[in-house]
Amino acid sequence: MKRVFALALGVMTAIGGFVDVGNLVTSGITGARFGMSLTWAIVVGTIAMTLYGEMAGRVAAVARRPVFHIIRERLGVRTALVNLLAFVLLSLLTLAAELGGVALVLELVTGINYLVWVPLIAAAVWLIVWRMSFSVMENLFGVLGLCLVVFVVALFVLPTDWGSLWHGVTHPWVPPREGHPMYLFYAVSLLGACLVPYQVVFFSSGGREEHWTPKNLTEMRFNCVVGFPLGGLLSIAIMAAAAVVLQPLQINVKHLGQVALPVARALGPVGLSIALVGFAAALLAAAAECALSIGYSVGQFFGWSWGKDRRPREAPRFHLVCLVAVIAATAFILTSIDPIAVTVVSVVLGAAAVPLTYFPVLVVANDRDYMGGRVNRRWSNALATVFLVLMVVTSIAAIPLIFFTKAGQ
Amino acid sequence: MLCALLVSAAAAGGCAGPTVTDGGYRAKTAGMLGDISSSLATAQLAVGLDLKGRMALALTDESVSQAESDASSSESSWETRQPPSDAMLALHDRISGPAQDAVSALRKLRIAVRRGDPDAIRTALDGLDEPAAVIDRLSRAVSG
Amino acid sequence: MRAVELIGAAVYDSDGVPVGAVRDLFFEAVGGQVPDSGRPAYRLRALECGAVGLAHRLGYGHRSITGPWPLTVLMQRLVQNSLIVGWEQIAALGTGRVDLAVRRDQLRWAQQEEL
Amino acid sequence: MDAGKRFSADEMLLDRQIFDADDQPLGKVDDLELTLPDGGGPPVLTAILCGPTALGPRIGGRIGQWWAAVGRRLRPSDEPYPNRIPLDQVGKVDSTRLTLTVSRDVLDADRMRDWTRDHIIGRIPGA
Repeated sequence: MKRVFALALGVMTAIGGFVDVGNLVTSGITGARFGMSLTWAIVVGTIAMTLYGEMAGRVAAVARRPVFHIIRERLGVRTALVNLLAFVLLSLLTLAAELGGVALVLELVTGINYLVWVPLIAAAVWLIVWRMSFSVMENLFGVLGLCLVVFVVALFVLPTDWGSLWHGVTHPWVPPREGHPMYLFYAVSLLGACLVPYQVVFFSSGGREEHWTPKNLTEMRFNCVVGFPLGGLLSIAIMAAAAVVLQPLQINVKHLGQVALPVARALGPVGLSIALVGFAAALLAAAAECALSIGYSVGQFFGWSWGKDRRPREAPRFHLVCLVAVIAATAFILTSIDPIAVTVVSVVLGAAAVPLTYFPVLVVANDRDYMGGRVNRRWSNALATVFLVLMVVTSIAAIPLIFFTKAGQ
Repeated sequence: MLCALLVSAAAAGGCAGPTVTDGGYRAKTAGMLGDISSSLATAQLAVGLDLKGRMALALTDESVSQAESDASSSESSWETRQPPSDAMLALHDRISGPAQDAVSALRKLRIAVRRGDPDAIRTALDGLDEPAAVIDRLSRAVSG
Repeated sequence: MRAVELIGAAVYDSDGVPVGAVRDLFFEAVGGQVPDSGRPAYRLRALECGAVGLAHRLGYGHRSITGPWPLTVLMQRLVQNSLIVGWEQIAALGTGRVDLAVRRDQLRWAQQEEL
Repeated sequence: MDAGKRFSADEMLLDRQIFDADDQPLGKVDDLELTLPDGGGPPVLTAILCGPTALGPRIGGRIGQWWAAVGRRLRPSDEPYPNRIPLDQVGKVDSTRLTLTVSRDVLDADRMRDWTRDHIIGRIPGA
């Protein structure tokens, strides 16, 4: 019974951890603008995330190496440093988006301008990093993040035409007023929202924080293979809710509140409140994970002691990096730049940076000196190679697409 | 650095660059009309749900004020553009009035929602129907 | 002497023909101790020189990497083109430059070398 | 140091995580020190070098110089030579980890950590 409970908890945290501000925003925007015709991008992104998440988790458990140890060992100092800088800048942008996202949710709850909330939320995120134990953080927010399941419930209450939704999934088409570049831009944004680099760094470093050994492999795989796809399903549900309610009204999603309107229509005040709790929990957890991932990556690159299972005195530089990251992201979002625009740009840039983090993981997952007999199987290598090629293509296309579509406007 | 640059480029993207051709101006106009009609629809949906008791917290208030500010900023940034030809000047004159009407209808709705008087809200909500229909017609004329 | 002075240094043979850059250092436990060396003492036996560093860094030179398929072929081809320079084949060590006492074709290929 | 009969720098040493005798992390192998023996013959590996003053030159360029300068400031009397851990204090080395035979507290090898702890993090309540 205890084991079943642990497994269930793990899956729930994987679901809650998968969904962040990138998924909420991109699913809402694309559902309203493109209906279900971009579902394939979430499916592809989720499969790739599951595959590479499992690899990173396996490397963390068997070789006891978190991602940035591997990156430095296998890419050498200079390439790894470039990689680290790209990762840190990108994660700062993501952190800023998550902080801004929580603040926007609180504005929806209280009616008080989000900029007032930003410093308070930043303080809360830092306190989570500073004091809260790793497992409490993961489990509490993971379970609260599950409130987002109201989107699935809403779909069953709404007059959903399942046949036409399914038709949209299986017959992807480009709406005539959008054009192909716009379609591709949002496809990349959905891929980027599923394949966020910080999530792999967090997942593998979290594995080290919880002292995984090869004994934990089954549990870890179960979390990946069940949790991540369910998280992807949640993203699809958010997209579908927008497609059912917002698309017929030709609403162009620019605010988080619009993403929640379908739930209000289906389930009224209670459902809406649950959805907003889900938003806040998922984004707050993502913000803390993002701040931690910045500390993890820098600490692992330099070989410092890092992690939440050490007292701050024992890992001073790790905590300093986390603190500075939170302050920098807060300052950035306080310039009153639109957090939704920051989110969209951050997921697309994230898609551009994905191969940097994922490629070394793939190589090491094939290295018998690290992994012994637990190297990748042939089929998972075949699949991983296909996705790697796709990620490289996406990565090359991402930045031109940002400029060409003016970041999707 | 690069990230910050890209973000600011993206944020500025909406209002950057002079429009030189008729086609460009037409596209900008269609975009502005699309923004206004999306704002009108959002406000209608949110307030309609509110009147049925399906909204909670500050969501109605926020949705309506965001709709108004989106519509008004999109309209005013469109107004700052110089129409490139006489034909486009005529287009501008045909659209400018209805677009401003839509923005002011949204403003009335926002004020009514702030005051919280159900009758005033209902009247202001009905007041969106007319501009919504006009914007919809113009939008189709411009893109078609 | 520090490893950073060797790794990345350009290597030229006795005729001044470029051989590549130093990618890796091979050590062997032989010979007497010196202060701090501990027991056994490890001596620099050879340098590995190649044109492309990436394949080495990733570990396709000596480690047992089993995949993924197209990459293994590509990387092993890159690694095969590297040469082994024995310490006794070095004529002079300069800043960022290693001059050899032998011609390029007298060097051994890396794939014939067992570690 | 015990690393078998033969090994390569890339495969076992450079950029590996260093753990002390109590299993605490103590930086990376940022560089290696080789000494030419008096009697001639090939250089002998005598120490692993770690910390900013060792890493800076490997990064190279301005960033490397700056990082090395940060490290120098934290060294006693601006000593430019990096922290060295003599090879006789290194225990088992394999391709996954490098373990020292002494505790990191004995080595005084990580002044940057101590400085951050004493001047910043230690002053925040709850540290």
